[in-house]
Amino acid sequence: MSDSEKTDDALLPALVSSPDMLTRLKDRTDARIALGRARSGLPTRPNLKFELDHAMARDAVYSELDVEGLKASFKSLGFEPIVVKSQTGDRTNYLARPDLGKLLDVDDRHELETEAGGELVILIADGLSATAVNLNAAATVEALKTVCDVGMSLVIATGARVALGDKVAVALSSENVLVFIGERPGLSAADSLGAYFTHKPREDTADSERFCVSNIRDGGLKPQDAARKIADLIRKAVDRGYSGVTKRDGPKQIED
Amino acid sequence: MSDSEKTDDALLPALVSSPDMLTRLKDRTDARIALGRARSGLPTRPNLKFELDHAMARDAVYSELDVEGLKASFKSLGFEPIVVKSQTGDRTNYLARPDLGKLLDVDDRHELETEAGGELVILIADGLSATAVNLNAAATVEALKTVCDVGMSLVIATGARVALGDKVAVALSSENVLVFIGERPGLSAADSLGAYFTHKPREDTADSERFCVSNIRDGGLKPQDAARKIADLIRKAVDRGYSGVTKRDGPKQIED
Amino acid sequence: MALKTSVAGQTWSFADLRTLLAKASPERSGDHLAEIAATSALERVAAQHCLADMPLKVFAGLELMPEVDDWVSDLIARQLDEVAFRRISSLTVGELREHLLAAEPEELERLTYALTPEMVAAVSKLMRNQDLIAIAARRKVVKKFRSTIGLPGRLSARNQPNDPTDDSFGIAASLVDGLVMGSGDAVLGVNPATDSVEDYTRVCRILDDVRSRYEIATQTCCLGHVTTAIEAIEAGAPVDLVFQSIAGSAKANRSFGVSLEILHEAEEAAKGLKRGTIGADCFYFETGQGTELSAEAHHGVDQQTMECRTYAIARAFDCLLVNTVVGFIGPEYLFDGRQIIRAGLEDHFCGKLMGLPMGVDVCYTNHAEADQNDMDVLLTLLAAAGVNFVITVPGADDIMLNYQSLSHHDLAYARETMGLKPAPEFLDWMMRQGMMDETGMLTPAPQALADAIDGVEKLLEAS
Amino acid sequence: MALKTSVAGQTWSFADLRTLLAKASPERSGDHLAEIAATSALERVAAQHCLADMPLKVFAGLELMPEVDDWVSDLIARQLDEVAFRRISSLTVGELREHLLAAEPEELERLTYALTPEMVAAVSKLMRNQDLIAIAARRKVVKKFRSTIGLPGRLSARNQPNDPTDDSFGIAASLVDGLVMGSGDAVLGVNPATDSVEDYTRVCRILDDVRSRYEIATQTCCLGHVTTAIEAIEAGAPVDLVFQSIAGSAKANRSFGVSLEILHEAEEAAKGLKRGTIGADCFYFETGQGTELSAEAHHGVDQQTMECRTYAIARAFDCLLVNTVVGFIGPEYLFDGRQIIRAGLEDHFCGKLMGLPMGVDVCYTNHAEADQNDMDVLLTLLAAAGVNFVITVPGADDIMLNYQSLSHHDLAYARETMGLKPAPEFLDWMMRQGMMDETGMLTPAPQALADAIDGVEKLLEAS
Ligand code: B12
Ligand code: B12
Repeated sequence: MSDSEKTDDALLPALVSSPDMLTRLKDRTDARIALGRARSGLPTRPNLKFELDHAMARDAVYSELDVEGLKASFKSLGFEPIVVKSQTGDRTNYLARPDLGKLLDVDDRHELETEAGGELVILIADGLSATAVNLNAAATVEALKTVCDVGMSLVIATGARVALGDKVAVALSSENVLVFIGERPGLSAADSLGAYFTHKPREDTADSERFCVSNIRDGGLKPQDAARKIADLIRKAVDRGYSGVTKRDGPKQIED
Repeated sequence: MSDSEKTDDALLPALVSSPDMLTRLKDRTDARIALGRARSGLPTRPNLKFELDHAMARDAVYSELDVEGLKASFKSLGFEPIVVKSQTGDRTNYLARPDLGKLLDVDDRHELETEAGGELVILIADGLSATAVNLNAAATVEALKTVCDVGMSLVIATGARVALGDKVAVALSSENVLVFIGERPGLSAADSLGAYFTHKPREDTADSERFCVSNIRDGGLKPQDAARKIADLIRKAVDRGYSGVTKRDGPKQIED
Repeated sequence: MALKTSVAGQTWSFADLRTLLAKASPERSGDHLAEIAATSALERVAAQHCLADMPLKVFAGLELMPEVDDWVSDLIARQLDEVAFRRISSLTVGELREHLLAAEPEELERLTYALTPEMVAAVSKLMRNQDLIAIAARRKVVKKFRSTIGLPGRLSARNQPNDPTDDSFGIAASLVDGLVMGSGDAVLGVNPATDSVEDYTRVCRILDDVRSRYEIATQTCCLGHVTTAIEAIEAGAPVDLVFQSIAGSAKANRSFGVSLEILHEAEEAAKGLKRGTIGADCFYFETGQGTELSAEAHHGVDQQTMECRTYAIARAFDCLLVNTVVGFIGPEYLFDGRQIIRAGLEDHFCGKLMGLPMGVDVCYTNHAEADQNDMDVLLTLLAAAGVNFVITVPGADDIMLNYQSLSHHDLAYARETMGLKPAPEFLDWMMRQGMMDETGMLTPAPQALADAIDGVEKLLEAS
Repeated sequence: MALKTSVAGQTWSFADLRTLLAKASPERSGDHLAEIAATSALERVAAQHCLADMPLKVFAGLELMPEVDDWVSDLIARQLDEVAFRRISSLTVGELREHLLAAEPEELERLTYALTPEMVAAVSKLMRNQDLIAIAARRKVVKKFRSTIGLPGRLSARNQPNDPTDDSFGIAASLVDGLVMGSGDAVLGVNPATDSVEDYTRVCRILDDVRSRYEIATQTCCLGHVTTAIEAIEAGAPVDLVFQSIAGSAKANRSFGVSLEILHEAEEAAKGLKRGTIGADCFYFETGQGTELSAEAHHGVDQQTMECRTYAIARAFDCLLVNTVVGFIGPEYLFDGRQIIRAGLEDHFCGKLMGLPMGVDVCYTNHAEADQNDMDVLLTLLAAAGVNFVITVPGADDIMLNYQSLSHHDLAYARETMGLKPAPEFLDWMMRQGMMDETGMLTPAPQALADAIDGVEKLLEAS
């Protein structure tokens, strides 16, 4: 080295970048592709990005349902939302006790029993990401109204698991329940909404007796597209007389 | 196999036992020697024994000083014990905050400042195993009285670390402090007492300025033997004018 | 049969065997949720003492949950090889642990059907993590379809190019990202976001097109429901492996929409296609502690014992891959990194002992107390234990299932640091592409594949 | 130098470099105790971002604690090799991480004195556990006295036959128990319960008698205070290795009764005895995160950075062994198994990078939230990372120091499962005794040694 300040270039970080084609495809997927590598290690930048996203996703788990905002939105869509809660209490207990997240608060249940749910009950539930619900629930329900013309009523629930929908529907004596629920927040998307439809729900409906449409959000399945899928599934279930894969589940196939 | 109920002996657990000589020595040490092995694994029985001892050692960490019992014992040895506490509060906080375990409760300090400690202050401190203190402190102090005839006063402290002794001695304006403290409980012995002697203690005495005699208990260094050692160290310190390895620590050797 | 023991000066008794098994389990949140866990360290140790002294005979022909009529229990009873069992019938559970620690690989293999799921669960509860690793490392299970999975010195991976809308480009891009890093020798497998036969078939085609166009020595799989797979096969979809999630009780399987008949139907359908070149192991199962409790179908049995019962179903089929998705569901079953690590080692050990080609999805969710460091730990331990395969996704982020699995980088790390190679057929392929050297190290210039993968774009545009 | 960064839409600033280093540290209880830890995950990530962008130049000639006059700092400044540093001086800390990940062993070795402790600490804070393992595995440090420690494919151990009263029989019995299991190739080393020159000398003699009588290819050490060692050497004790605990600041070392001069004096004294046969590396150091804070001598620096500063002292000497006693002190510095595992991997990595023959005492105390499973995990990870040696005691129970270290069984587990052998000279000895085969596996009949060890009893009775 002549210039003592000069760095030997061969010693600079030996990063291996991903093939060009992958780099080009980067725009077309949210997946963390084409990160390059330092031998087999993840380069520093994407590694730090991951840590940051993880810190934020963990915050999303503790996000809260904007009950007032949601009520207002749904009122403007023509609903008279009822607000209920599960038996979990606080967020930490919600995470630890999924069993309680499937049970209606006793007072709320009594209240519901005095109401009528109509043909289809829609349950708006925080689940594992209230953010997902705050952002996507109203848009999806709005879109659904345009492609599905059955009588709907709407309930908002906190501390909820999917199976809370069954209890709500039973209390409201409704034959169909559609649960919109915040899916667990991912590293890249904390706003993903799940929809679970159950025909003839019982207190002990199995998950195999439901339909599911998931990943509803702008970067995933768009609310409009989701609404169309859901409407198709509702029709299918009502036509066949059951939702889910229950047909395969009848006494003939399952010995137990 | 002719008898279908008979087990092929070659298939019984292939335990490898330790050499005879080790098995013979087993009585002469508390160490877990001659456990045998299953290939390289620990046989089931000693493995379970370990788990059990671990569960019990963890309980010992949370054992409490029998203050009343100790007071009575020391009174019968002719002391008028004063009881003080550190600034740690409960046991969990004691474990997390050794800094506070080295500080005297403010009221207790004021109280001590009104007393005189005499030539040697003995501090009886729970440390990490109150059990050790409950079992061995009185016997050791009793033995010490027979081999060391200086004027002694005695303080009992809860939530204490070794360095609390310095604060106690300073408050009592004493030139010598001897701390008996529960050593952390081991798997085999939860009753091991440590003794730390400091000549001319200051608020910021370094550990290199103390003497230590450890493992005082029946299965370790017997209280009588410990008392003799301690008495020797006290004499040595007073003769030399310092305790610990401080000589090597003077300005000549240490640059800092 | 007295379920009693005297430990630390107290007498401890346990109502029945499932209670004892639950109390003897290393701590995990799911057993607390089910209210069957030991309530103190001392009670757990006491239960382990009691369990260690139980003769294995008690477990042969055992009715763990006598009050329910359960086809998984029936299957377990049918699977026991009485002759093989006789050889070890005089042992206690504690002695079985020692026997397994000392056993050579051949003996471990001989024991496969001498052991019931409950025996395996019981002995695992007395095992240290190191026991789980050491014994599993000696129990090799090798299976074949187009590549050979499970050979000594190898570590394979499922390349999992999931996409939130099953977008063809998204899947292809993610797939190639993993191939460049050496992931995919176990399977190229997509979880479809939707569950229609059409989407299922489309996903199968994308995967099969890429695989056959570039002659990749591996197999593909769309992880839809098994009933969808059957319909798709009838309709002509190119299905290599059929997939299903399974669980340890009849009730839990019903909540998954699964019966033994449907599984057999699916296996036959897949075998009928004769797509395997070097083998016909064509089932891919997924399992994981907690699913039974989640479906309220655990019948008071602890989640780890339930998991072992699940393996009885898997070993009734010719499976290439059995994957325990260990940290997938959430903290209500496995609270933190430590519990996930323990469960991952248990599942791998128990599955291997029962003769299954075990892989582990080393993973966690954002609501659990875990992070990448915990996954590094579990991955490294499993590599030491000789796991057949792991799951990898771009940057460890599954953008559809919303959880963190391993990254393709993690796979490369484990292979290099532990000196492990991909499946031999896949390694050959990687070397032909100039993407790996013969030791399984990635070459510095994956650009070598750029031309070829450029074609993927065209391929997709054409389809 | 602005210590600022913008992350997640917020601006984060840090008072000075030691604050930044502390905030960027993976979580541990000691930094919370010192009130210097990050208070949220987000703050930690922000600090890591900021640290990643720091040019290495900032660290060269750095005054980390400008307000104190500290001989450790002076030593660090003297050690920096300016020429070697120039080659990497344009890198940031984040780029250094990538450079280390990609570097071949030769390059890692070249960097030894280009890196200061603070640079090493900084880069380790950006490392995943897997990075710490992968890079350490490529950084071999080989040292010699009577055996060769640190060769690839080897795992050595200190046989630690401590006794609560330094009883000669107790020490000998414990010693032999470990030898039969293959422990002792790193050193036969006793922590004396007492600290008198007489006891020190007696312990040295027991160890040396057994070693020389049976011609064991290893070295011995009595771990008394270094000043005691000097006196004992003068008085003619058979001292192979001199020992001392050291720490990362002048004040902490003073509380240990240690200065640089005393250490040099001890090294010279030991070297003067010329007892090494194949090498003269004769110092044995122990370290461990938290000692500085415990002596109130951390000067606001986080405990992991302080630990790296300690390594600067160690590398000023010809040491055979440097041992981080990682979980030794208690939960106030490393709260649970997870923090102990992380710290163990960090210390091993940082020490190796600085050119030290690192071993780890894989251990915990009964007041910490840890158990044997955590130790199995750390041991296995360290074996993968190529640790030079570990510490083993009978049944994992140190009956004098009152903590749990590894058992001799654990060593045998790790060697067998990871395919590692003892130091070559010691392996030869074990084979000659019929206690090991050439792969390093224990033979089924250690009784072979029974005759020989019978002699130990006589030996002791005679002495
Ligand atoms: C967690 C999860 C599971 C867990 C559920 C256990 C639990 N306690 O959470 C397990 C591992 C058991 C599981 C199993 C299956 N799952 Co799943 N699962 C998910 C996941 C990742 C998150 C769900 C979530 O966040 N729910 C929100 C929380 C708040 O609700 P919860 O009340 O706590 O949990 C309930 C629901 O998650 C429900 N559930 C979970 N999966 C499925 C699948 C179907 C078809 C239904 C109706 C309900 C259902 O079961 C839980 C307990 O009641 C989603 C992906 C996503 N991004 O959402 C896939 C997802 C919902 N699952 C899917 C599938 C296909 C399955 C399986 C059918 C796979 C198989 N071939 O066997 C099985 C069987 C499901 C069943 N019938 O029970 C698909 C559904 C596709 C579709 N549109 O129909 C999804 C979208 C992922 C995918 N593409 O593979 N799953
Ligand atoms: C923990 C421990 C340490 C820790 C202390 C840090 C801490 N925060 O706890 C560390 C690793 C730093 C340490 C270092 C050393 N220790 Co030490 N240590 C112990 C141990 C295992 C437990 C002590 C205990 O339970 N204390 C009770 C609690 C409640 O007290 P504490 O206030 O929380 O802790 C204080 C004391 O432990 C004290 N301390 C710890 N070691 C020593 C050693 C001496 C000589 C003195 C005076 C004080 C002292 O320092 C702590 C902080 O103020 C004992 C073994 C035993 N069975 O007791 C050996 C022991 C006390 N240590 C011993 C020795 C020799 C040393 C060293 C001198 C080793 C060396 N050659 O460098 C160094 C330096 C000590 C010093 N001058 O500071 C010997 C003492 C022998 C003797 N009779 O003089 C013992 C008995 C073990 C042994 N045989 O090796 N030690």
